[in-house]
Amino acid sequence: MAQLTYRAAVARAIAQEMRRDDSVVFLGEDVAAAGGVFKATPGLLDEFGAERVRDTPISEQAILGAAMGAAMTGLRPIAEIMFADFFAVAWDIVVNEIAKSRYMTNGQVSFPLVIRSGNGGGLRFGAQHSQSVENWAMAVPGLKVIAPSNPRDVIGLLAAAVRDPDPVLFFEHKALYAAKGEVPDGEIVDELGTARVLRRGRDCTIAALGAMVPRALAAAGQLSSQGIEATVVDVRSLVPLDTATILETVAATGRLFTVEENPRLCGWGAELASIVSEECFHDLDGPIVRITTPHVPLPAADVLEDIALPSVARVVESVRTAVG
Amino acid sequence: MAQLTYRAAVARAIAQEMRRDDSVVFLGEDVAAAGGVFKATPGLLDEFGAERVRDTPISEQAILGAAMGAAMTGLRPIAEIMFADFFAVAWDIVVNEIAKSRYMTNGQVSFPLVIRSGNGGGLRFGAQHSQSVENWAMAVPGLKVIAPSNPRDVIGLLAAAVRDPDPVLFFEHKALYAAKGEVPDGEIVDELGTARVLRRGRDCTIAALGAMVPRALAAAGQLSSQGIEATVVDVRSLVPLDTATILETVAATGRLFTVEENPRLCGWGAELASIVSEECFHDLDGPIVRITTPHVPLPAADVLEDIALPSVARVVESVRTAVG
Amino acid sequence: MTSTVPDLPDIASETRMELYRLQLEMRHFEKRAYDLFMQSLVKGTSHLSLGQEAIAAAFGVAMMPGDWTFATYRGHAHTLARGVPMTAVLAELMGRANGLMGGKGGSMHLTSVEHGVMGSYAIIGAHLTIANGAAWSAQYRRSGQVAVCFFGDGTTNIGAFHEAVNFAAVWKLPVVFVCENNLYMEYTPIAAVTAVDRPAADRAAAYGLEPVVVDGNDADVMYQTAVRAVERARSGAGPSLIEALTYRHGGHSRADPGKYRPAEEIAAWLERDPVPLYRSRLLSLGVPRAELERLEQAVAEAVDLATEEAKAGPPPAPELLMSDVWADGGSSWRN
Amino acid sequence: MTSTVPDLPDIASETRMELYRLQLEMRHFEKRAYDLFMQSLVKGTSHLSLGQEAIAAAFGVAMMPGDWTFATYRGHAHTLARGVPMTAVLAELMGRANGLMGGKGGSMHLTSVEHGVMGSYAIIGAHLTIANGAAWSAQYRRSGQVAVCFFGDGTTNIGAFHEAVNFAAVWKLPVVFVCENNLYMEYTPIAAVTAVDRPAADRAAAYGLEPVVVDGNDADVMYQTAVRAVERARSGAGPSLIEALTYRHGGHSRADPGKYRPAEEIAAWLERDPVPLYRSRLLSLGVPRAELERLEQAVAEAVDLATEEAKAGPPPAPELLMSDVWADGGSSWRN
Ligand SMILES: Cc1ncc(C[n+]2csc(CCOP(=O)(O)OP(=O)(O)O)c2C)c(N)n1
Ligand SMILES: Cc1ncc(C[n+]2csc(CCOP(=O)(O)OP(=O)(O)O)c2C)c(N)n1
Ligand SMILES: [Mg+2]
Ligand SMILES: [Mg+2]
Repeated sequence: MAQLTYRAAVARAIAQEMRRDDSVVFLGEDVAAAGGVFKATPGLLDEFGAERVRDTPISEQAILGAAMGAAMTGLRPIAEIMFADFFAVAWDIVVNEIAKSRYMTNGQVSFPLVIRSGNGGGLRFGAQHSQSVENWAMAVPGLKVIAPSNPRDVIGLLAAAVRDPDPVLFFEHKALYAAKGEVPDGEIVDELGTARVLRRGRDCTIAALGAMVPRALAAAGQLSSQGIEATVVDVRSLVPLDTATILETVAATGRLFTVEENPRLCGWGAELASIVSEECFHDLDGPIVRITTPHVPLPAADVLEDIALPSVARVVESVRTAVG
Repeated sequence: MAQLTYRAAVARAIAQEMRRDDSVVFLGEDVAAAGGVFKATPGLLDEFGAERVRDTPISEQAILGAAMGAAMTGLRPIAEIMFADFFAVAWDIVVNEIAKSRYMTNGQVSFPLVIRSGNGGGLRFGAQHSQSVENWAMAVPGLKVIAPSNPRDVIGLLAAAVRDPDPVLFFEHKALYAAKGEVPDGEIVDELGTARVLRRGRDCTIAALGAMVPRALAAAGQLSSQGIEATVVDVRSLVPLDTATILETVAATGRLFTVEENPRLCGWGAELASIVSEECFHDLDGPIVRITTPHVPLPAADVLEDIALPSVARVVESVRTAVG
Repeated sequence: MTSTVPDLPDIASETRMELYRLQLEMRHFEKRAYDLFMQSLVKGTSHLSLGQEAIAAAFGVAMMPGDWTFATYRGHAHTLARGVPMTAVLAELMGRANGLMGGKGGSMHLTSVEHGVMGSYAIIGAHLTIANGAAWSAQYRRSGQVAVCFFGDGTTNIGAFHEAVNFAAVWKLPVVFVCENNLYMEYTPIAAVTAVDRPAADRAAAYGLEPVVVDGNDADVMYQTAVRAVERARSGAGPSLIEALTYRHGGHSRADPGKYRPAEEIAAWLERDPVPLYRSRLLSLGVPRAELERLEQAVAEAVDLATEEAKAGPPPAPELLMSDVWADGGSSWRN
Repeated sequence: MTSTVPDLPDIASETRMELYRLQLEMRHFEKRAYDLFMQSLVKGTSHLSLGQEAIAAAFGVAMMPGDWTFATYRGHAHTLARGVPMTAVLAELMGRANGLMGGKGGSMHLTSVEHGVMGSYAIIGAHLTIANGAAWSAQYRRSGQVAVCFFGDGTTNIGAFHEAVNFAAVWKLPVVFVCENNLYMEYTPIAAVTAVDRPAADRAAAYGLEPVVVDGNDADVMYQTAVRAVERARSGAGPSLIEALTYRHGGHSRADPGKYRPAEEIAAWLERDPVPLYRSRLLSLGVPRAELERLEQAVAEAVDLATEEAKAGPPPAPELLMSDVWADGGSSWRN
């Protein structure tokens, strides 16, 4: 057991998988010699060499196309898209090619690849470097979508993603890179498609993702001291979605709150709300409440960004108003 | 009053606006000399000349970038993205630049531009030429999103989009291009952000978009003969969303069904369901049911595509099971 | 256009016969596809290679088993070139269960991994980057495989083209980029939208590559060009970018009668139709007319047979709709 | 590197003084931005032009009112070059209400339409296509305006670069593309990821353009190059693609100490620091040292004053969060 940062967990996960399997290769901008602009991948070039850990030009389409072509011909590439906002410059490769090609070919080709990316806001980077775009990916059939909230999950879920035979978009949260957590020694492999119940409470379920998980937990702590007991679910995996765990908790509490960093419309919270309102309708004791960033681009100034993203106070307030 | 096809309505709308305003220009691949691959824009080059109606290289980023730059410096461009699936190759320009730049600049720049595109399936074009991607756009703050279901709305809403000071993504449905409808003579200008109630019935609300609107109407007809009276709403405008009209009908009927062509997860149906389940919770008599294409890429074969997209029969069946 | 005099050792006569056979097969196949379209048996859209057969045929012969083809929506010929059975391709066009992909992909996405056909891609540009990935895999595994990627003149103006060719050059990947310059994107002449005369060759230097312009309607020239480029890739010398000049006889796709093209232009290119041109070449090289006629007859019959077999296929089973999104064979996105 | 001997009529002495003044302002400003960063008064990130000032200054002087600048995240200098007040820029970096965009954009998105600064763009490549649009608008309206678009060496490898330059050439747009080749993308040497030596100039021919490589650290050379390109655009002769060789003195962004660069390389380029270089030039041309010192003093004081004014700004009002998504000033997506 050791204290590890979220960013160090990334490098450890990649190293764990590269040691195990020669077909795992890693490419991206500034990831090799420089160890990544978020310093999440130092040491990999030294350990695995320039054939397996490769710096690329600023050519996101070429990066993801290379990952795709390599995956369909026997490798298991991990590609980095530096900031998740940059998925937009290579979205075609992701949604039209990687996501659809197994289906279109009637299963002739496999895409065991991972695209990891720095997602989310809170660092005052402004509208083009702060987006949470996991919902873009969730809306497209053929992509698995993962977003870990802590160092241990980074390792376990990234390892599982690398071993998965399907394409996985792995959303690391930029604001969590410096966060520390306890991580067991030795190999860690988790399971995609599993949510984690972090806390049980009878009054409501709060489902959160990525950097919103610590906020949801903090909110649950405060609510508890005000007499409201919340179940907190770390969704972790948007596709596959662990509906069983989530529906079970909602059936028990009768209330659902989602805490989403993505802008309001058509996020995973909406999907969850729709599933629950269709399938748990009679278990619900009150409206489902989505706590989201408003439907605006993100501002750069700290004071504005802080009121944009769901805060602990906003979660507490929303739950108390609805449940209290 | 004349019978007009949906495709002819496109050309009429553009001509109407170009006659009125010299700053309206039009660009895209094969749109000028050839009149568009869907034959939706013939005659415009002849009438307005090669300075205003321009063929471009296969360079979607350059097309949309040009539209953006022109819009911020005094023109009102209409750009065509031939198939909506191709938005993916220029998604950065749409979501990171066009959608955010007014906000980031604190309102210094305006983007009075329209991007029109052939959206949707049913023509056996396979997974890369059949997608309904209006939900991709809806998920991004800063874009207005329109999808007309008939020739009259094509004219009225496209004219309104051209006159609107904000960027509008205008999703024409490929399977409707040949559809005919009555269209009044003279100038037609409609209003963005308005849904249309096409039929009133006490038992449920069916909300549909684009090519699903005629199907929803046909289903309502069949349901009526089985004693179930449905209100049918043509959503028309996803952003701005006419929640007032929709919520009003759901309050009256107590049941909501959405009929979506996009794949299941995180579509506009999920957004609507979430809004209704949050804001109309106590008006609801039963679960909200989303009728969607399953969360798979679209197959090419006719028999498969036909069972993929929501059909009249599926709508009838879903409503009857839930309400009947 | 470079000379049609081959500057490599002469081509073996069996190789020439195979080049002719493939061109014939493509020619008959594409005409049949067109007819079936007219009978509404092929749905959706389809993009024929009529007039461009020499290019795909040449690479089909020059490539080795294990090499990879990356094609476009205009990919029937390139698929057949690798030995994929006509029945499966026709059936795919017709959306039948016996189609190459069970009807799920359609005309624009022909794929047969077994034959090294790693897909046909319908969104301009993407597959150049994907071909790089396969080439990277070959390079990393030292497998000696080569990826060949076909695309059109219009494709040279999209961003992915630029990213892919630079990337391939920097990584010295074993990939061959083949631009079939048929003078038009869909309906727009390439010259109207391109800053240089030779959309591929005039860009080669931007990636440190040699400009290569060849007569795409001469199967011998194409074959020798293909051999050289494939060999270069296999030897580790890196990518090539080839511009093959050619012409499509019909419109861009089913929907297009191709009326935007001057009659003289069409006439001039029909004069240079690769199939009769190659037939004359073979005759002049002494191949007996009867041998050619036997081959022509055999190919025509094979296409007829394939048509009947394809037509006999049932529609795909409804279960296919929900299959093979994931490697487990299913499509479930939830538990 | 081309000769530093100007081949245009000599530069007027007031012009030279303005070139110097702008470079000084940029130099002092960027150093101050760095200090404020270190004091955590500038949040987020920022990318400085220290060492690259001659390029932005030259265009600032060569451009006319009404011309448009399109800059990158490394855009402080290019913004100041058009006369945007330092206070507003510094305040924007600090996220204050008196910032150029009220704090909503931040360091990477500086925009001042009033000064022709049509935005700073933080995702590589996009703004080349957007600059085309402005140029198209000028061409269509026959306004005589010119768009100038700045970007780095690394940007030449992304798809949008290729699409934009081809598009501009085909449409003969009044746009000037200025590649500031500072030898690195973020931390990776450009040579490691680019198939040609000159990432912009060696690609010019791919768009039918002349290769132009200039000493980006010599403000006179840059100025004359800028005048020529801007004039060419204004006259209707179409776009230019300029590669200006330069070097950034610091790391890529705040987070980067720039350790990946060889000490000798840094030393050699510090020898060629454009600001002292230009000072020597002015002295050798007979400008009195006292005049330069007065100017230097004035600029230093102006930066101090701007810093104080910027710091005095309040934080943005919370209402700004929900404003100006739409032209009506609001952000409502529903009725
Ligand atoms: C990104 C993208 N834009 C537009 C299209 C529509 N489209 C299909 S084929 C084609 C023309 C391609 O021209 P070229 O590369 O010359 O190939 P050819 O069809 O002539 O073989 C276009 C524009 C597309 N499929 N993808
Ligand atoms: C599409 C995209 N990919 C990656 C980045 C991250 N990034 C920001 S600046 C930069 C380097 C750009 O290099 P260059 O064009 O040489 O400009 P310079 O920073 O040297 O001025 C990179 C890779 C980005 N902003 N956008
Ligand atoms: Mg072509
Ligand atoms: Mg650089």
